[in-house]
Amino acid sequence: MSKRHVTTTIDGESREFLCEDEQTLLDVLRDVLMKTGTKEGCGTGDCGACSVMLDSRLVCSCLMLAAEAEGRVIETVEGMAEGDRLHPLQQHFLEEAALQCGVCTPGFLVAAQALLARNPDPSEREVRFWLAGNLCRCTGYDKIIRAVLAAAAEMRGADA
Amino acid sequence: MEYAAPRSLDEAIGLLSQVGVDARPMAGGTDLLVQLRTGTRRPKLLVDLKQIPGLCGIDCGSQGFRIGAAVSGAEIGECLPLREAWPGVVEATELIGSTQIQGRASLGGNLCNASPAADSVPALIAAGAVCTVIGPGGRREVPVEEVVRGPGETTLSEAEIVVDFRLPQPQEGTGDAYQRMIPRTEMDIAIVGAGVSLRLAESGECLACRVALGAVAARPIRVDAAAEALIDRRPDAAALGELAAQASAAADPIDDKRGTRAYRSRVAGVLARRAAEMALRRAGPRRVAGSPAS
Amino acid sequence: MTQKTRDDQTLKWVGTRPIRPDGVEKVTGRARYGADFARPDMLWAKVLRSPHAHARIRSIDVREALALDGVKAIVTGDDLPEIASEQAFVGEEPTDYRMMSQNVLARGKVGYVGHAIAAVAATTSAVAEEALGLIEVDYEILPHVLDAVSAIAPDAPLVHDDLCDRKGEKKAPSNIANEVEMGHGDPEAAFASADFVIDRSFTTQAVHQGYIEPHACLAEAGPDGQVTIWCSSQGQFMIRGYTAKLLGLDLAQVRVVPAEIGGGFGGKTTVYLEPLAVALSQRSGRPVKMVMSREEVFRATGPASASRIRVKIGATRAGNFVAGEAWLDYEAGAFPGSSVAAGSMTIFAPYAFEHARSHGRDILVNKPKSAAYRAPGAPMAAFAVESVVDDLARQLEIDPIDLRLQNAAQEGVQSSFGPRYKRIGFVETLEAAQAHPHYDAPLKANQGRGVAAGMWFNAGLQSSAAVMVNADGSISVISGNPDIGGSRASLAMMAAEEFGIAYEKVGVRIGDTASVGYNDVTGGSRVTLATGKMVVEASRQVIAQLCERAAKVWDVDVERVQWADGKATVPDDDTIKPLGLAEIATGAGRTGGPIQASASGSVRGVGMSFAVHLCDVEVDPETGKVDVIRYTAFQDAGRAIHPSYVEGQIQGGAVQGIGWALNEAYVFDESGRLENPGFLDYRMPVASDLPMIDAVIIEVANPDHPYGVRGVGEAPIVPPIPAVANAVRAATGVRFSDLPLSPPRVLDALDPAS
Amino acid sequence: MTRLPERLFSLARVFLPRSLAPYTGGVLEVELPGETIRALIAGLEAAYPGLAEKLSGQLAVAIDGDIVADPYLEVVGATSEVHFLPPVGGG
Repeated sequence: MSKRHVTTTIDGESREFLCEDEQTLLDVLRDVLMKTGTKEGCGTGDCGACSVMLDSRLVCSCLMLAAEAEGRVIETVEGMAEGDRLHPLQQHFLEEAALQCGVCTPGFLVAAQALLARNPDPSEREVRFWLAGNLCRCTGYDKIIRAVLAAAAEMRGADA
Repeated sequence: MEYAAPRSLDEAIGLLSQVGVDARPMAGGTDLLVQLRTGTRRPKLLVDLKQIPGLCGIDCGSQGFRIGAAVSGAEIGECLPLREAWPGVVEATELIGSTQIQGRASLGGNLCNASPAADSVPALIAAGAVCTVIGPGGRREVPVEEVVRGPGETTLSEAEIVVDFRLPQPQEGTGDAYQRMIPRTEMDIAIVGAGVSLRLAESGECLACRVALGAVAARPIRVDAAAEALIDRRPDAAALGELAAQASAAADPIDDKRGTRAYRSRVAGVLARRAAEMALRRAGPRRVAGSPAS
Repeated sequence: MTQKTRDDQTLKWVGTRPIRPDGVEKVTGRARYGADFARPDMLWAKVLRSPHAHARIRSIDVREALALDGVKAIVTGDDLPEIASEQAFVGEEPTDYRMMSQNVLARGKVGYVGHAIAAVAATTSAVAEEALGLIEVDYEILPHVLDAVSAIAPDAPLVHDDLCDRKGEKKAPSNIANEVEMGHGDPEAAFASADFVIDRSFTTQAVHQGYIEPHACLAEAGPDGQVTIWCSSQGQFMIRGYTAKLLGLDLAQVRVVPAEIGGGFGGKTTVYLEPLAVALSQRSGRPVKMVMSREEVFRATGPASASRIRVKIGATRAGNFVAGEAWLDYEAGAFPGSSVAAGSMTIFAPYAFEHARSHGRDILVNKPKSAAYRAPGAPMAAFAVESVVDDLARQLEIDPIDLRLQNAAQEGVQSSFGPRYKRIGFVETLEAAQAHPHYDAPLKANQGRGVAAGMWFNAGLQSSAAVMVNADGSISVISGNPDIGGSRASLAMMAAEEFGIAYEKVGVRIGDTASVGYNDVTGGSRVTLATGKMVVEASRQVIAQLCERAAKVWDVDVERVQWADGKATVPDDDTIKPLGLAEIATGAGRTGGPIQASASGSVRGVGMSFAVHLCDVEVDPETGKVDVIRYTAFQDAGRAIHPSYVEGQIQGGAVQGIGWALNEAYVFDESGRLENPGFLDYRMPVASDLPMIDAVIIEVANPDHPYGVRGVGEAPIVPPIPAVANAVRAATGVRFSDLPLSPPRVLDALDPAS
Repeated sequence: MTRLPERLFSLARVFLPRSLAPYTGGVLEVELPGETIRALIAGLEAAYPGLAEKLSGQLAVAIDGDIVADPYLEVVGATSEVHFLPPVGGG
């Protein structure tokens, strides 16, 4: 069977790719488009390392076929910074030492960005439950939660 | 495996009929793609239902609610009128997986995946939800509790699709709730789930009650004996105790990696009681429109 | 929160919290991990794994698989060289190269469900997967044994019929692969003089390290025999050494390029895929990429051992520990080498015993070969001993921290594993916990507080580092240890401190095996400590050279030159203008050429780190669910170079321990098949399960390190299990002796009648 | 007159792993002359033939409380306490 042609927008660029029908969006991002910033931790939607935004909705790219991306807008961690300027979440992850090995970080950043877009002033509890689908084995989450709360505060300040 | 994204119900049913057992309808795909990866299902054709207008969107009317079977949990959670009317259903739906899963997972998929532990199903059964099923043989209305036959198996015929779910506008004095037991706070499959919907009279007497349990039998079950412990009574501690005992007695679970038979039976009663208590708080004293659900 | 015990006004960087050098790459998705590499014309390889726990392989027929379009090479056990028995040192878990080779690819017999049997390289991963289904393996199924108790029964099936011990000696056939015994005095006699003796047994289940990044590698074997491997691991030199050994290659033929590592916790201190990828690349002539699925990670890579531990402690009425004795049985898995020796060493280590003895046994079962996991062997031992200490405190009606203080190990005390302690900070750590507001905070109904202690060694081992002065005065440091949790930052800070320059002027790179001297693995809490020591040493050599160059420029005696604040000066002559690093570097060509130094050594002077944790839980009496509601972890870090990453180690270790205590466990069915090989049912803690983890750093300097560092990575996983269990005991009145403290187990214990 | 090195009169106290008791007739503590671990092992071998090979599997020693991996040539102080230990690595 010949491959499927998909037209989509990824991190602000229109992208076309060829894929097999059974390939997930994650497979295509990493192995076809070589956008390896999005990580695979489990392939079954249990770790959140592959989190991306699909038409402004947070999803696991491992639980979505690449074919479903036709005509959709996808945002990954690779599009978060504006040129050299890090997103406040990225900056606070660094300042709070919210990453150790860093492999879960792309997923956490995308998920946290989705949270702050929806709720600019989340409580600690809201952050914890929103991010429950992102596993981190290094940090015990403490510094991640602090980084998200600090970024939220900064972003609220910037908006004011 | 091939993927198809039909734009109409007719087209979808046509594809499903044509390919037969090797075709599989897909809504959010959050269970199905895992099954593909682990090899537990190997369909030749995946029929994506999310492009079909009839399976999308939520309609809120004076007669009640129509929830498209492919609507994501996140959209359901954002529908304030639905949350106001049926907080238990919405909360149960929101318990399906992570925020990421919520971006995709649907009521149709949660039901038709036919897991005994599906979170939304006991809540929907308790709320009296009915689904619209359309297939080559036409259209029929099926109460949610009649859809699941056993683990991974439904009563739907070949090429039949669950199109939407219908819930009435709740009558005055109605409250519903869903409680589940998982070892963590998130990301687990329910060891036990309990949905309760009930209606109180002005006097405080319970006029109607439906209780449903998940993960304690081969499929989600409605437990009328537990409901009857409250109906036509004041829902006092004794009545709630009876409800719990009946729920435990009705449970017929298995031992597995997630929990033991004894544990599930016992906790089924605890959760049914807790769900009933929450439903009671929501039902009365009469809620003021717009007040936040507890 | 940091409690400084030393006041060092002169330090500019040590103790501060700069942003890690590799940070931007890691928050933008640009950092490359094990699975992020690709080469033109690359093949994908997959592994066929045993469906049986124990079986003889009669034959493997790969003909049909090889004939499949797109399949380029297949290897089975027959294709790897036969390896002589020779001891290998794998993290905490001593093993043998012959066994390691058999674990990488089965020969003749499979020992567990998931054991690798063959590997296929094909043009796509889908074709490789399809080819696995075409390989025919003829098995003779053998009876299997799944737990330590059955394994040592007289009629137990033998996991190895040709068991060799570590020195390659033939032993009488049994599943006991090794025995250790240590201690001093005569506990048996001493128990008679105790007023109270508690004797209790505990069990724990196998748990996985749970790193988020699955094992992955890319290997390319050239026609000239040169091999390059890109992979993530806890040591590029370890990967090179083991791969070369298992394939019969010269070390110089193999270059391993370290990827960023997505977590290891001890689990990436051995090889699984790399020898297979190289063998497939040699056969196909093309680069070969391999990535494990999460299911494969659970089924086939090392968990920490399941254990059975009996602990007996005798104390006087006044609360003095008289004697302690412990019996530890750890499941090694299908090959020898559990962490039982370390468990036996650490079990009584926090306390001063006149009479102490521990007996450890390494027991073979038909499960995956166990691997090192953060403070290997110690957490389960601590669960046992700290539970008993907690019970003693209750029985004696002594505050549990007072009881520990009364018996705490300190400088000069003979440890239960042999040597006398040098300066350690256990007493200070206990005192900090006792003084903390958490210790006296009120509790509500169904809540309880637990306290527990633990210790872990630091490993010194072998380290190398190179330090180079660049023409613009910036400094490049090359380390040979993968940065698993911020060690680039701590190495850069120590170098900046030595040179007296800005932290940002120091670049740290992790070198491949051809660009820096040999380093043992990133493990044993050793990188900041041991490799840091080499960075300091190399920096000091470079500074000596800088002073010499300045002396040449000035034409003064080098003895008169001093280095301070990034400049060479002549303190006794203020007419000589100081020369900055950049000035000396720019003119280096004139004064003798490039300025650089490297340092290598077997690092001595390692410290030990002690930790004390306070845990509050709330138990739901109707469901048995335990929630951790407050947690404070105290640890002696010697000196926290970068306190944020020290806190991070403490917090992460605490949470891994909490997961181990509450829900994590391998669940096997009767056939030996793991029933929960995924994150869904393995149940590691998620963000909403936890409170903030308050980390309190105590600094009792390690006198043998230039900055007083003690390795901190591992000790924090030692106390959490007993801290949780003691808190549950306080909340419920029930002493739990078996892990995990899952809701069904807890509810059953609270009300067994139901 | 040549002064004898002080070392000739001093002995290291060597503690053996309990598992080696069968090879030493139950002796677990030995006082021996020797400036390095190698010399101590040679002394042990002389007293208990076969013991050197047993000790080669012990990869670590503690010399006065300082744990050293692969210590064969490590220098032993005049009155050092030397413990043979199982190897300690870590995760």
